[in-house]
Amino acid sequence: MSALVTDAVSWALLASGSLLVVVGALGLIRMPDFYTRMHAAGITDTLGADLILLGLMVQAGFSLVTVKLLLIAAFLFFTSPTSTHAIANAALTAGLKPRVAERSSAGKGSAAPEGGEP
Amino acid sequence: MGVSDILGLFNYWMVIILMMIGFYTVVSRGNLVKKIVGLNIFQTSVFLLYISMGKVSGGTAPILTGKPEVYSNPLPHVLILTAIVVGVATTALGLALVVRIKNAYDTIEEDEIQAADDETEFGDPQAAEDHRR
Amino acid sequence: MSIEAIINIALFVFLGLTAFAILKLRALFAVVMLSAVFSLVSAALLVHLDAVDVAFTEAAVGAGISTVLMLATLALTSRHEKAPTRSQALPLIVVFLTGFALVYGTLDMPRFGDPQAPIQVHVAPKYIADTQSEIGIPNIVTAVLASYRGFDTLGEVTVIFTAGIGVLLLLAAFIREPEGLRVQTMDHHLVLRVVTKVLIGPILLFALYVQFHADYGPGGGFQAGIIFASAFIIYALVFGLENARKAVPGRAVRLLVACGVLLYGGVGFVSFLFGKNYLNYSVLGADQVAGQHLGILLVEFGVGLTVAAVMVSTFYAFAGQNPPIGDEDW
Amino acid sequence: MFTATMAALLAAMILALGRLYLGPTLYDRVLSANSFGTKTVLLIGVMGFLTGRPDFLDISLLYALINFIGTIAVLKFFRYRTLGDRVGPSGDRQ
Repeated sequence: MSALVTDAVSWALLASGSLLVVVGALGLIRMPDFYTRMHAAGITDTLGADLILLGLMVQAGFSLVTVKLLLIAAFLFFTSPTSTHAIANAALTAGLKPRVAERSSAGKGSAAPEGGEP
Repeated sequence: MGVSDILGLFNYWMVIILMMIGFYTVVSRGNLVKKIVGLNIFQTSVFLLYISMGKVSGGTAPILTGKPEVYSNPLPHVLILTAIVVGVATTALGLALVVRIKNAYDTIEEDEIQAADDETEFGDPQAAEDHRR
Repeated sequence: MSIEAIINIALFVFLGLTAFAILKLRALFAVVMLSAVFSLVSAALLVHLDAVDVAFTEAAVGAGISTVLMLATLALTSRHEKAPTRSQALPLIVVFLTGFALVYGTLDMPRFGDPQAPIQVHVAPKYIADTQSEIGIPNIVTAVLASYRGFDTLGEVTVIFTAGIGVLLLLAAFIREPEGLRVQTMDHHLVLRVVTKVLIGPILLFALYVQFHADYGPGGGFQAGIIFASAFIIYALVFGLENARKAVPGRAVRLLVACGVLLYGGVGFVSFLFGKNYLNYSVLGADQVAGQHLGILLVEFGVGLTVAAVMVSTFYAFAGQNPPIGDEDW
Repeated sequence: MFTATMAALLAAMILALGRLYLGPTLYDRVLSANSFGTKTVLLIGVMGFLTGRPDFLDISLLYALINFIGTIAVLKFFRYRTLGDRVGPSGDRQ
């Protein structure tokens, strides 16, 4: 019985984590400009990764494997938002403008990426 | 040739494709950094060839578990493990050479380096062209 | 088709796509990013093919050091590749001919995973069967690396040592200090500084774990050395090269490059003195297994020392090159 | 279930790879390379469970720790055009 419960819990966690990861990746490819893409990839990646790792932890039970998974989750929890923050900061200081709706910005064409590569 | 043959040789074919992409990058691109990246692709394909050959189907990693198991061949692992670190050390050496070439020639494109060499040796590119004929 | 076969195919296709993208793109920065991804995928593939020790090494190299070195080179040279001027036909023909010859050659090869393939029936069964009784450690790869084929590994360490000296000779003598440049570190990045400070401790601890746990799990001197170096490199990146040089002076690192090789060679020499063959560790302890344990520990430590020192001094040499990239190359 | 997670991760990886190839700005490339790294961490973890020998998480742990270095190096490179300390007058982009 309890095996069934742990399986159900871990499957639910894995499924929601996988869903988030896929949705984030879709956002990464479909969103219109850099900042929205970062929004899609950065946030869902952190939560999705931790959910998947949590699902694996439930599956592993109490063992060294769980400790390692916990460490991975902890490090991802710190480094992933930090890198996203650092990338956003770098893009902003380099002068990459977020794309905004037409009516709120007087000057059109602000979507042109300045820091872009030829 | 059946499906099992194709699956059984798929790894080797992919290794060859990777190897050829790396090879083509090295011979056709003039940029020295790109050449080194191509060389790294070539190198990785060789690593994968060795490791693919060492894999036993149904096997597991060669770390003894105490239970009777089938283990994959540890020997290619040893060779490739050291090769990777040697590879990064030699890549560093190659990159250092690229940096020095940039200092000396102010370019890292093969054609321009060749042209600069011709100019110092023969005076002008046309003379070098004649000399080669 | 089993799930294993599907993962295998998927990862190989990823590798192919990445390699093709590297060939096509001319922005060298994108090429460097793609080569980092290439190495990530190949590490996943190596885990899948049971080569966990190799995957560990590839992971340690690909995630940090090689990207950093490539970027350092781009910072000193150029960021764009010029369009090819020559005809591409001849290289293409050569590549296709070679490729077809190699594919023809594979048709006679034993099929993937065949347990009766020649490679599986010669030396490997002996190593797998005897490691437990002769060396007494579970990780066969470490046993073969450090003990059975210790000579090979000594050779590899010497190659790394030589490559490190080569880099230093090429670059260290040419550090130029032009006037009018100002010191710039990532001082304003508070988040980055704090997170880096938190991370460096665990990275060093993990490197020690990898170094000394190699008898029981994947790991060893090669991997640990690179992880150690990564910790120092991340410090130098965020807190500045000057501060890193204060913490780990360049002279000390250069000394350690030689010390590692010396330790490895010295262990072999000690077994000489006991009247055994070079690098036969059995005489180092009370019995064979204890001697092997001690020998492997010392040798792996020597490897780790050399690898870490070579990587750190290589990074110092690259990052210490001063002329920043010119505007026309940016 | 591990199979489904694996499929999701592989799909996400190919999408990230697409963004890495397409660009268009270099920050997009850094972002997708970083996201690709996270997915590889998960892939290696799930792969261990799939093959029933999950004691090789050390590799994932290693990625989780040092995937960060690449990102920092890239950002430093773009901000200061060097990985060392000194920045020339032309390299100051603030």
